[in-house]
Amino acid sequence: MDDSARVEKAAQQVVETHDPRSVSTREFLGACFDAGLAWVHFPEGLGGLGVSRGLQAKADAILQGAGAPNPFFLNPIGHGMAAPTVLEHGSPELARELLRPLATTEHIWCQLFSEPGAGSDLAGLATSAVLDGDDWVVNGQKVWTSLAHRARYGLLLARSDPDQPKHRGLTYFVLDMRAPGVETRPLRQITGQAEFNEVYLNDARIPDTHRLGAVGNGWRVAMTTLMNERSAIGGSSSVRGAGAIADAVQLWAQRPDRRTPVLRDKLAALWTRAEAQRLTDERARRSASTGSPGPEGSIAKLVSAELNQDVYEFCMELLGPEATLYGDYSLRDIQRHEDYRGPVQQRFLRSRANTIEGGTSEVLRNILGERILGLPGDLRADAGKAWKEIPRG
Amino acid sequence: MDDSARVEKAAQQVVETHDPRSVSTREFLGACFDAGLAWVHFPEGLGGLGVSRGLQAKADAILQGAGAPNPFFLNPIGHGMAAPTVLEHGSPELARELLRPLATTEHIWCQLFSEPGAGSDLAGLATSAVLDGDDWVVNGQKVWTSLAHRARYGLLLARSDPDQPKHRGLTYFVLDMRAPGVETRPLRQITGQAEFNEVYLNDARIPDTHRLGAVGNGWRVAMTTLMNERSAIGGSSSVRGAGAIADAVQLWAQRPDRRTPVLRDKLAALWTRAEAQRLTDERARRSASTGSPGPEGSIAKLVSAELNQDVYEFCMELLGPEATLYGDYSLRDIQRHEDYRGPVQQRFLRSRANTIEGGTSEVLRNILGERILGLPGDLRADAGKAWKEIPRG
Amino acid sequence: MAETTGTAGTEFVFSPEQQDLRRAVRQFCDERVDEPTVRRLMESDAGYDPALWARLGGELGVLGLAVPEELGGAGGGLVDQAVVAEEFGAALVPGPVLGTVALAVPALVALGGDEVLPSLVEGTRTGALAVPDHGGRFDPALVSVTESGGALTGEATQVVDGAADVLLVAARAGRDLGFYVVQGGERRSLSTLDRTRRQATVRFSATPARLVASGADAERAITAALRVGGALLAAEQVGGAKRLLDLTVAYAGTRLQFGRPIGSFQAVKHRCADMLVLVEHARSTAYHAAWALQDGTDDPDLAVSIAQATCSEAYQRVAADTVQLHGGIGFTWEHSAHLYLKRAVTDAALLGSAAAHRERIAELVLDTAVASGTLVVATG
Amino acid sequence: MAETTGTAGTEFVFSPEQQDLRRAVRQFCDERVDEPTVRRLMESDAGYDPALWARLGGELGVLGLAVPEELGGAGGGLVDQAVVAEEFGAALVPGPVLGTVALAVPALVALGGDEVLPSLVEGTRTGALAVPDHGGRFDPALVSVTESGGALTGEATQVVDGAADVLLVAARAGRDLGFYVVQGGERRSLSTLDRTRRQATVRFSATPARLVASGADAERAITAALRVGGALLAAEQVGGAKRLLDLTVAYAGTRLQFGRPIGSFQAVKHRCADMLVLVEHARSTAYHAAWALQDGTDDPDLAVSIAQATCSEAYQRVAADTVQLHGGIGFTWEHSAHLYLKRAVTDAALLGSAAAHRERIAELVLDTAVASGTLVVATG
Repeated sequence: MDDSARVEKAAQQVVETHDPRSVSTREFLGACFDAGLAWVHFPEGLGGLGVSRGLQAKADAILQGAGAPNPFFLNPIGHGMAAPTVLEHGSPELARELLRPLATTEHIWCQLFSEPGAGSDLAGLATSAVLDGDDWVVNGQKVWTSLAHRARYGLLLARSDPDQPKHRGLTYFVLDMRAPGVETRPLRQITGQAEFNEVYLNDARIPDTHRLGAVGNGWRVAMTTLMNERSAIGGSSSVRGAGAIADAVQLWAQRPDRRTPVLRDKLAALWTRAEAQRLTDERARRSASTGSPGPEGSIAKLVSAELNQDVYEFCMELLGPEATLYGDYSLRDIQRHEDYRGPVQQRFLRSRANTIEGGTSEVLRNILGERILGLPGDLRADAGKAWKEIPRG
Repeated sequence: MDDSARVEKAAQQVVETHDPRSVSTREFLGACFDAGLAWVHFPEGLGGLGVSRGLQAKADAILQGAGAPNPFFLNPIGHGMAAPTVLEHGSPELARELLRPLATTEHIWCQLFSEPGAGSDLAGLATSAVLDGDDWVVNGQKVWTSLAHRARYGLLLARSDPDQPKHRGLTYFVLDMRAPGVETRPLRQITGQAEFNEVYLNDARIPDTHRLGAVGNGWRVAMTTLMNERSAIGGSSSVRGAGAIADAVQLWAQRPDRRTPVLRDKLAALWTRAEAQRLTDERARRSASTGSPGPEGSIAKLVSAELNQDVYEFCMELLGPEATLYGDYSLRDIQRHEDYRGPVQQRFLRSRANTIEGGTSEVLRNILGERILGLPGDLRADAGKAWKEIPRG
Repeated sequence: MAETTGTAGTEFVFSPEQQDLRRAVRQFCDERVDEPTVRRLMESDAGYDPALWARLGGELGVLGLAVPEELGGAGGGLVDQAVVAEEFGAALVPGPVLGTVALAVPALVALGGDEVLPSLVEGTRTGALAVPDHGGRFDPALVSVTESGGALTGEATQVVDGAADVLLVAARAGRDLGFYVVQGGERRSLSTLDRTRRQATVRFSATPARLVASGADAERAITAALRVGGALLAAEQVGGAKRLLDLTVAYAGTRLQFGRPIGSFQAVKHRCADMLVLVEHARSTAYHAAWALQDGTDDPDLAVSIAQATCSEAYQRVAADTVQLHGGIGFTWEHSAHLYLKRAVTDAALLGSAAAHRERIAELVLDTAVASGTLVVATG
Repeated sequence: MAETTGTAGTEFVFSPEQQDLRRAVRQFCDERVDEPTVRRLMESDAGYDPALWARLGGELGVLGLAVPEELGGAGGGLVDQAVVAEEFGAALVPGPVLGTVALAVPALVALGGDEVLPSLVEGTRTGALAVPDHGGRFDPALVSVTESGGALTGEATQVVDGAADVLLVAARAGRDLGFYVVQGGERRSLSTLDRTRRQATVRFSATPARLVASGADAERAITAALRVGGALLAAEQVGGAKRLLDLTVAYAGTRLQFGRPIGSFQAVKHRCADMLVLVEHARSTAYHAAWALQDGTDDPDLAVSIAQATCSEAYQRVAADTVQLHGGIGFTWEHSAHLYLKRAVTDAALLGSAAAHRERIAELVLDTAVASGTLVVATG
């Protein structure tokens, strides 16, 4: 039996024995994990079957065709970023301990990378980790932490050696978000909502067994996380006209009174750009699956962020004076998924963050220029300096 | 008699005694020079009356109202840039020798600054000047030299000391374009025309008396030239709807068959931007004349260059398939003024240089950011280094 | 509005009196309308502080600068009022700036005065204009409120500062247009994107009204008000955009990443340069409109449309760029950026979008352009 | 065109045969159509080298890759031909690429073949399509040439490659539309912006013509040809844009100013990044169109319009940026940049502008969109 048939058979067995429409999400996802369908390319016993990553789509099609929930939506950071990082850099014991409850969504995960003083310059972060016996003692402040208030574990990047150049003094940990000294506060954003959090770390202790990778090797571990983040964006489902552009087309359909030839041309241009990007994503996936990954994947984040903003600016222009109204600015936690993006005006405000979160457009253009086109790097003020000697502020 | 009345009276006398419609251009402009009306703010005897620069407009109105030619068009580099530089940095004898034939257009002038290896980085230029007795011996290659083939004199910036940091090893000369070792070749541009030249300098000799400013002080002298260049651009006449945008509006009027609502909105946006810039120029002039120069002047070059390109891109789009035709690519010298800008397609091609010549848009944005907004400079690879140690290519 | 303060004045050259006025307003705003105050008022029911408003009208006397003295104003020019609008825009002064100062007062001035005008100028009462516009221009066909027996019936939607004491209402009396002063009506306040600029929907049910003009007189006054409103709104947009530019430049000069100020990166520096161009263009067009309306030196519709088309786009772009260049912090509720972003979006949608004003410019400039036939197209 | 070369093929995945094809064409162009050759031919009367053209058709066999074998072609798919069009675009191969390969040959294939087809495929004769289009679509109302007694009369303007041996002409026979093969006609060659892509105006005066289709059949063949032409033109645009990106990146990485490569400045680097995005979008849409026409996997009109709207803008932008980032040298006749700039402008204006294709997209996507009513607008 070839790998494809193995995956297919496993998926069919799961849905036969665990009807996703009747068993609980956790039970169903546990069965998927045990059948090696959480991440088919993971080793057997750790949620996978040791087969090609490309076969995941086959499994997902069968599972979701039978009504299964998408685990990526339920535990995005855990499923998309923490799992591959734990697998690659954690001990086998740690992977065995953490992956199953992650896969079942019993444990939600969050990511503790950004700091008030370390945004684009992530490697300049200041949160300190000092070894004390078998524990690391952590102090600092993290920010832009989605799901921190619901998470059981956090992926933490901290500075273990301030005397090293900035990339070399970092160590990577799995932080128990319920540990003493971990305090989470909602961070209100311009929409009025609090989608993100600040996390304050005051002498929080992490057992050394929860370290991922070697001491001082945190940057390399973080790259695993970030590359999986980027591929998660580039790897999103690809239906023509879906996403933000669908909102604009729908609003266009709803508001014949507001249409003008100029707005019509503008919307057609936006739609075309969205389609060009969708096709580029599709092309990236196709060439990746045949083993020759092209530059297309890294473009997705840059384009989709700027396109989202342009789309919602268009919507606001289409709305005219109605764009000046708003629903409710009262601070709310975002719980119900259907409420998440809110009315058009809220989506417009939310889109302003798209070109900042997950890498600013400025940083992404540097990445495209340097890593894809091979252009020379910026002159650096911090090259080779010990982290503690680099000016910050 | 106040200064204004003095200027008015002098101008009226000139047009009474030298009817510009009957005497030769040289004779008329000579009379203007002698009457102190070439540059009213220059000293008496050197083409001026020693009065406020703002009064030039009054003189020009009377002279040109009587049919006088605009000397700036006839000898742009001489009149707008060489004259103030010679006055400020040359010896009185040199000024007396050079200014009158410059003013009469007997001597056309050109500017020898840019080199193939020194474009945006003008101060990095490599043309060498070595003192040999009372002469300087000059070797190198200059480029983008308008009017070199017709010019009697050139403003030359050359490197007299390669051991100094790049800004400090430059010296500034007046070069006799007919001297042995000065060879001018036309430089064909993408329009097919040769508006510019390359100038090759092979052991060309310049008497030390034709040096402007001290040895090693050439950069400061060049700043006088360049600031006068910029103010010549910013100080152009300001009539609503004039300039490139007039071409677009005229084409719009000529081609009702090609109009669409989308192009209509685009043209209205271009017209509005042109008008906003015209008003900004106007505002700069007004505040300059009251002694509080604002940031508005330096914006003109950046905006008008990009606007020109957008305007001619619009024209090409408006033309549709006709845009793919062209008149005549045969290499021609540009002589007749009326032919200079050619048909729309030629103007489109010519406009591509607008964002390069006289400072690229990239350099201009740096200038706006640093010199007007006070943002910090780029990190520099060449700071403090001897010129000869700076990598070039 | 032909009279001017001090020097008769070259366009774009502020008189010493105007410079003093700017300093006085700026100082007042710095001291009395700082950001904590703005945030407190923005969360309040009324959205502004009536006592503070009365000080602006009384003590400072800046709510009716272009109102002739005989009508209870300062007897200055529109440029004076534009200077104040710019400073109010920079500080995001909460209160009926647009409804009262930029629309109701100019409308009453255009009518030659009214008994309520002095109180609006003094800031003891507030006013708003309940008139439907189409892209910033009055369109009588859109008037749906009707008059009968000295009372109005119908609904005016999204009236800026519609909770005001005094409403100036366009209504239809049979086939005639009437312009009315109304104090009643049911006001339903709306939750606005910009909480420092309120709106209300007003419902009239046989609400008593006082006729102040009809027919062409009414239309003329409304048109004049919308023009002045457009010019003052443009000045406000300049004030907001300039404040954001200053904020962003200051941040870019001090925020360090990669061991250097982010403003030393060309990606940041060049975006700031583009913001500067936007602000300078906005300033030129806004003050040109104010000067042109004051001195009658340009087609008033064209001058206002140039200003509105330019300033609406500039302020929105600058506000968006401000959020971007501040990074994450610029996306937080605590940072100032969003207050201005919301004002920018609101201002752009009020009194005609940039696109609507470009259409007006096209009518005035392109539809009258005649082919002079000298531009050559190569034909191969 | 339902047959494909080698592997039935996932969209966007080139078969080994297609990769070989690309290498072979690129090598031929490098060796035989280098820039000095292009410049020499561009200055020549004919604008191309018939012997070289015959080698492309004969030895290399790349002028009729999507022509079924029984009609004298290679029996491949349109994607094969698109690969060749991309390489031709990268090298600016002079000759009737657009007229013959992208338009005339597909028209004859759509007709089920013709006696002149093999010679066009072999490169021993050249062809062109003398059919008026409106924004890239055939519009029978624009046909002005008339047929009478087996001969044509009238004028076809700006025919791309209009000096070709064989013209395929749309003409009106009474009230019917006819599609004709013509070898005569007076050809007036035009001075084109892009001297590597020639045009001519063709005048017929009772010129003998052979009818190959009429009515709906004629219209169908012409429409098919314009679609294929649009897809192949898009592939050509990709080739040119990609070549310019490579050129610019190489220059930015080696040209030193201020003691460092200009590509280390963000202003340059970020513009290169934007060029990359344009090129990648162009590539995706162009090959999607080719694959969709080949395999029938998408609405052909929509796929072609997406490609043309994207590629026309991308190539023009990339060409303009190439001049800019090269600075003065990029503005000289000696540098390659202008050759591509002129091709980019020309390609954008032929077979429908980007705006015309966006209008087509709007018809296909927006006019059919139905309000599903779930998107909420806050109403305050």
